[in-house]
Amino acid sequence: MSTFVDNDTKVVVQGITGGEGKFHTQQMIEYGTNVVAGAVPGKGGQEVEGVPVYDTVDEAVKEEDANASVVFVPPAFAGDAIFEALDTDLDLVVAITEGIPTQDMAKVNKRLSEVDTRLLGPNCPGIITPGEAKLGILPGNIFEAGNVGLVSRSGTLTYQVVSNLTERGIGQTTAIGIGGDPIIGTSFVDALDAFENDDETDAVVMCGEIGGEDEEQAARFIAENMDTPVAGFIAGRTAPPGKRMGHAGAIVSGSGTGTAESKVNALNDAGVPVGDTPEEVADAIEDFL
Amino acid sequence: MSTFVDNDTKVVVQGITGGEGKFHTQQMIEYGTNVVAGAVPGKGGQEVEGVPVYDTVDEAVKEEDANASVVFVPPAFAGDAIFEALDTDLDLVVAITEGIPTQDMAKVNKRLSEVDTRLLGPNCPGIITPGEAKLGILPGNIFEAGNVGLVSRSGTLTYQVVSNLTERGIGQTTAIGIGGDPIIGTSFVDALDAFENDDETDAVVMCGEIGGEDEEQAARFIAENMDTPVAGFIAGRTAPPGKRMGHAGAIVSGSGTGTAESKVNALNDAGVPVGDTPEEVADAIEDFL
Amino acid sequence: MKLHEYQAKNIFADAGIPVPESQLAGSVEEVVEAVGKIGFPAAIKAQVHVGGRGKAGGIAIVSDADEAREEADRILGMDLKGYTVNEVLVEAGVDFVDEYYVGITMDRGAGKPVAMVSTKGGVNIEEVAEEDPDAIAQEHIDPAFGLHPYQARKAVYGAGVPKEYAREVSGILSTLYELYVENDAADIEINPVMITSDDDVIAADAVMNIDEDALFRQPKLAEMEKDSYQDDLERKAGEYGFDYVRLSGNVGIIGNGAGLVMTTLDLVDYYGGKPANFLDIGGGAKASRVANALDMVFSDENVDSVVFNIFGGITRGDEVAKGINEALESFDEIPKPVVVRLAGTNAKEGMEILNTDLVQVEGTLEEAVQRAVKNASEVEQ
Amino acid sequence: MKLHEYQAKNIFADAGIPVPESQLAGSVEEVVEAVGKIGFPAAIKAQVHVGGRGKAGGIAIVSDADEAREEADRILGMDLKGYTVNEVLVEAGVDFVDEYYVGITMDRGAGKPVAMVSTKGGVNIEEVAEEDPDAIAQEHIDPAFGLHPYQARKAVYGAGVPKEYAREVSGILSTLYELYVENDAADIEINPVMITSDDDVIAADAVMNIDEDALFRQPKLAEMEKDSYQDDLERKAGEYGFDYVRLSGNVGIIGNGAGLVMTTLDLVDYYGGKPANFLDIGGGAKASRVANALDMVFSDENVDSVVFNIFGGITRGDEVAKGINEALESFDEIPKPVVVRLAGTNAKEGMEILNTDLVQVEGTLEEAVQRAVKNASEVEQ
Repeated sequence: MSTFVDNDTKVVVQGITGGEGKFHTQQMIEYGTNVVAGAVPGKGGQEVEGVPVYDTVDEAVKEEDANASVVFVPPAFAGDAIFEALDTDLDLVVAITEGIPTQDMAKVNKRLSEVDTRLLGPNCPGIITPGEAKLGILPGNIFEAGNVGLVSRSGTLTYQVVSNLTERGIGQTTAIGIGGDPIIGTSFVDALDAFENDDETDAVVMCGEIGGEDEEQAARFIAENMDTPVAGFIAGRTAPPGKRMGHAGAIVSGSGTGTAESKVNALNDAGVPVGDTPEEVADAIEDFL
Repeated sequence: MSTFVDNDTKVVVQGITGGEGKFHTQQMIEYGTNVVAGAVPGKGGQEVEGVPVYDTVDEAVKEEDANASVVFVPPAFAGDAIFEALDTDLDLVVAITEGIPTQDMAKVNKRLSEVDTRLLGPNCPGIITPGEAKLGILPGNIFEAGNVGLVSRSGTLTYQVVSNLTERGIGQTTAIGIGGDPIIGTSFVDALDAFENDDETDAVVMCGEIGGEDEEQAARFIAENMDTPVAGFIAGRTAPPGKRMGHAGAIVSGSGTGTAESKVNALNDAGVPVGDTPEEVADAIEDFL
Repeated sequence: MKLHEYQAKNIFADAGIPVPESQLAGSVEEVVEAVGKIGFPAAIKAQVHVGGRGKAGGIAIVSDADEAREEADRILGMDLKGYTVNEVLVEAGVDFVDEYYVGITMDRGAGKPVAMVSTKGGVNIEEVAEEDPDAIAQEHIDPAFGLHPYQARKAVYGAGVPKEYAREVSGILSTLYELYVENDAADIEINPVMITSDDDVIAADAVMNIDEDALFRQPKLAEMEKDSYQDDLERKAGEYGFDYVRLSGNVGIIGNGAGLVMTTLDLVDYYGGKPANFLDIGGGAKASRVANALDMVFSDENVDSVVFNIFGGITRGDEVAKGINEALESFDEIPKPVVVRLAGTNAKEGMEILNTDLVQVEGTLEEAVQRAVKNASEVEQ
Repeated sequence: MKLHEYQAKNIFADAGIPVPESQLAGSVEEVVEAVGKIGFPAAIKAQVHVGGRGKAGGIAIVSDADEAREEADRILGMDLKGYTVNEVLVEAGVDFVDEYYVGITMDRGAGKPVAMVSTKGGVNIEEVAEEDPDAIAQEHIDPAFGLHPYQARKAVYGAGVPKEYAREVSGILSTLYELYVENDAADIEINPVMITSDDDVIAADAVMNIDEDALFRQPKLAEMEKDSYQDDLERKAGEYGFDYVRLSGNVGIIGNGAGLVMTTLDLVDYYGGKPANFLDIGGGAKASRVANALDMVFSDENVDSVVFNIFGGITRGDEVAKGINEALESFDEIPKPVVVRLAGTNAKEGMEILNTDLVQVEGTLEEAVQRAVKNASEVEQ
């Protein structure tokens, strides 16, 4: 079993005619993802990488029967693009865009509570089920099918940890980038819950970082609800308070909430080993298997 | 059984310190209604008709355990007052206020879809279960307990029809004013459904009027779902198109929707006799019983 | 409350929606001056609250000054479906290749606004809705979020607006929704949006109806209300704060509560009479208000007979009786026969106060209406 | 992005929130001139992005011109927690009887803004939150509807604000929310709202942080961004468009992706070094961007050693290698030793291009960091 995406996922790419959209559409198709349509206002009727483009997501979904979208739309228009996707009854929307204003995302978050669609991101590298499908910008070649689930707030850190695993011959069921923004659709808990319910996932890597309290919530969830073993990593131990460390969500508040220490402690208390280096995370996973 | 309100209903009056609020609080208490609190910003700590006043509905509900509110707040602030009531988990909110801007009510309508509270009105005379409780401005003395349910978009027309019934010795289970505005909380269908499920209601009077398509929907509902007999009345047969006949909702559109003819036909088609005069409505009900 | 085309266009133009160059004119000379500035062809459009002005002769296209003078003379002062034309909008003629419809209204059933776009503009949109509903793309608007840009695009593409105009038309639709909210509009529409031969997109007409219940927070629009009355009686009703609608019959009707007043009108008709008006004095009316209502109805020269129907809830019968007495006692002779029916709160006290020398009293609604109808028919003979 | 107190107060005042009379001053003479206008007592407040300015000596209350001159001379140019004070706000002293807190921030966990009111103002609100959380009334805001007036009242009454000030304080809270939305604020607060001895309600301080991701649609605020940098390096990073944070160590760090760069910092610390900065070149960086990053880090005089850690996803190893070569080949002598680790997309191609005469190459993240830490410690010795 795979989580959220598989061979049957039919993808519409929002912003397919832009540089990034075009490049990653080609990469996704090459990986084997079933990209069925693109959606860009005013570009309906064109083709990109052999994929038909429509003016609206609605049309793309109706004509090509898509059930997921990937959003490569620039930040100023991405909130609207996500709203558009959420209006079409898709199963999954993956928002790659970085830099969407937080207040736009608060509105999206409200809308999410009214629909059944799952949102990944924004500001995330996407999701990959190795050998089946990838939705987003993850470099497919570093992944390998296997029995470890991975969920992360960061893109390149994910690649780092995955390569540490793959080099040891440890493959992945699904790797899920939940995004580095303060307000995101799918949380650690949602992803962990999915892995817990996936028979093929025998262990999980969770890569957190400073800011917010998602990792602390995840720790509680792991302690109370998970049998599948989890190993953790927390980035940002050396981050000073009040400074945004790249990700809009990676910030230790002036009052000292959102620290790496708090997250590491919470995970340790939940019985989750937290690596000091990516290698140590791979060690812990190897021990589990 | 009674519908929506009874002896156990505990009422908070929003706007209790205003002229209308004060007068009708006294009238409601005199009728036997369990008015437990008032809510007016800045007037917390006062008493009106022996009822304690709070600054917020939230406080009134928490302190006095109210489960219903009646809104006598002026139109400019009534939308906010309804939102406030809907935030406190009440069973019922009765909005008497006439003249609330329609766009305010569209927002309230959205909020209604998110909560479990029932709204009656706005621009309605309220609701009465004779002998038990009245919430609103209906003159209690013309009602009598009995076995006929009544639902109406208009206040004084309700009084007219009720007096036609009471004069013949026909009493009422509950009389529900749903309000004369274009956007209202409880519809004809909601009220008819409640009467259909009330064992003590043996017949129902439904007083509609021009504008909108609520009566047509009610006719379909009656045909498909009701065993309890219904008699109808439709006001506004002589209204010219495009003119607002007092009620904001009583308007036949320029394109000819919302006419009395359409409503009368729909009801007749559903087997509902529609009186040409209020007396004829009473005749029909008498025939049913 | 309806705005005039020129008022709506001013609001549109201020919001950045392109409209033709235009000038308001109240006399033939002003029209001639205006076309002199604007050039030819020009349109002369009657500013009255009537649909289908074109068919009714309220719009003329003129191609020189003489024609402008002639048409201005014809249109200014003309009677257009009961409205006298006092002002015309003189507007630059637009050479168009296509006409669309865009509008926003409240969908009562859904309890939310709906945006509509059609490429079948320039004709009665209600007819399009009936004959070819698919030609109108609709998007319901969540009033908490407002009209999302993607919805405006979806409606525009869904209606089949060609790509080269889609951005501008969807921009206009988004602006319309902003204006709809800012101005507490009940309806707002442009029919037609014209595509000119130069590929410009322009609002050739403008309709804006304002929610009367929101005028308290729309002071500028409330100012325009005085231009929106059809005649002096409507203006008077506005000043008195009555819900009033003038009709063409001869039985004047006064009552409390919209549903009951409508019912009274219906019964007048049912018993063979013709209602002259709808007049709701509202809840809890005091004596002075009652007197004002009688003044209103007596001022209507068509009225031959009056019926006063009150079922008191908040309204008290004694106050009503006092008001009737005051109003009628000021006359040497009662102008029109008045039938009174009082029921509900303090009806008994009212009946005791009422000066029955001046009015006819009936016990039921049906009897009161029948008597008033009879009175009217006797005057007619 | 933090606004200065005076910038936030200007925005507040424009929105109708009462603020003390004040004037910005950049020199002792300007301060003396300002107090001359404003009168005494007056406050002289350092305009730097630092909390707890008062305790740190950045605020003085002065009662005559001599004192003003003395304190202005002391504060202007002083170092306040690493920030140099270039400007002070000279403000009329407020004789207050009570101090409240009002603020709005984003509750990340709830995914919606939250409004907060407390009668324990004038002190660090985070401490209040910890010691006496009930003293802060909170109302979550549905971003689709905005802050309802009843919510503002509920927060104000819930916090125990006395009735006589409730209307004004809840009005201020509602205005704050409008400003929060209009300006794409991340946080907005007034601490304290002062109740003066004349019963006036006044915003004595003002904090406004802006969502940097929204600056594209806040041109006026984007203009203020240039005042918000701590030093020249931060300004340079802003111009280059890098996510950059300066730290106090000596190992310069460049990488791609926030999580991986943070991890690189953490590993420098883990292996006994001290990170000098966070610098994320972002995804898909071209050679010129890589060169700019090196320029940034070399410009930091504290840096003794550099580690370049790239895991290519969108970013291509060959582009990175080209950038490194270009930047380093322009030097006669490499200013600081640079360790490079390239993995992921086109890493192999990158390794082939990379001029290994100029850099040290390592195969893993851990090795690269250890080497850079070693380099730095060698320079130190």
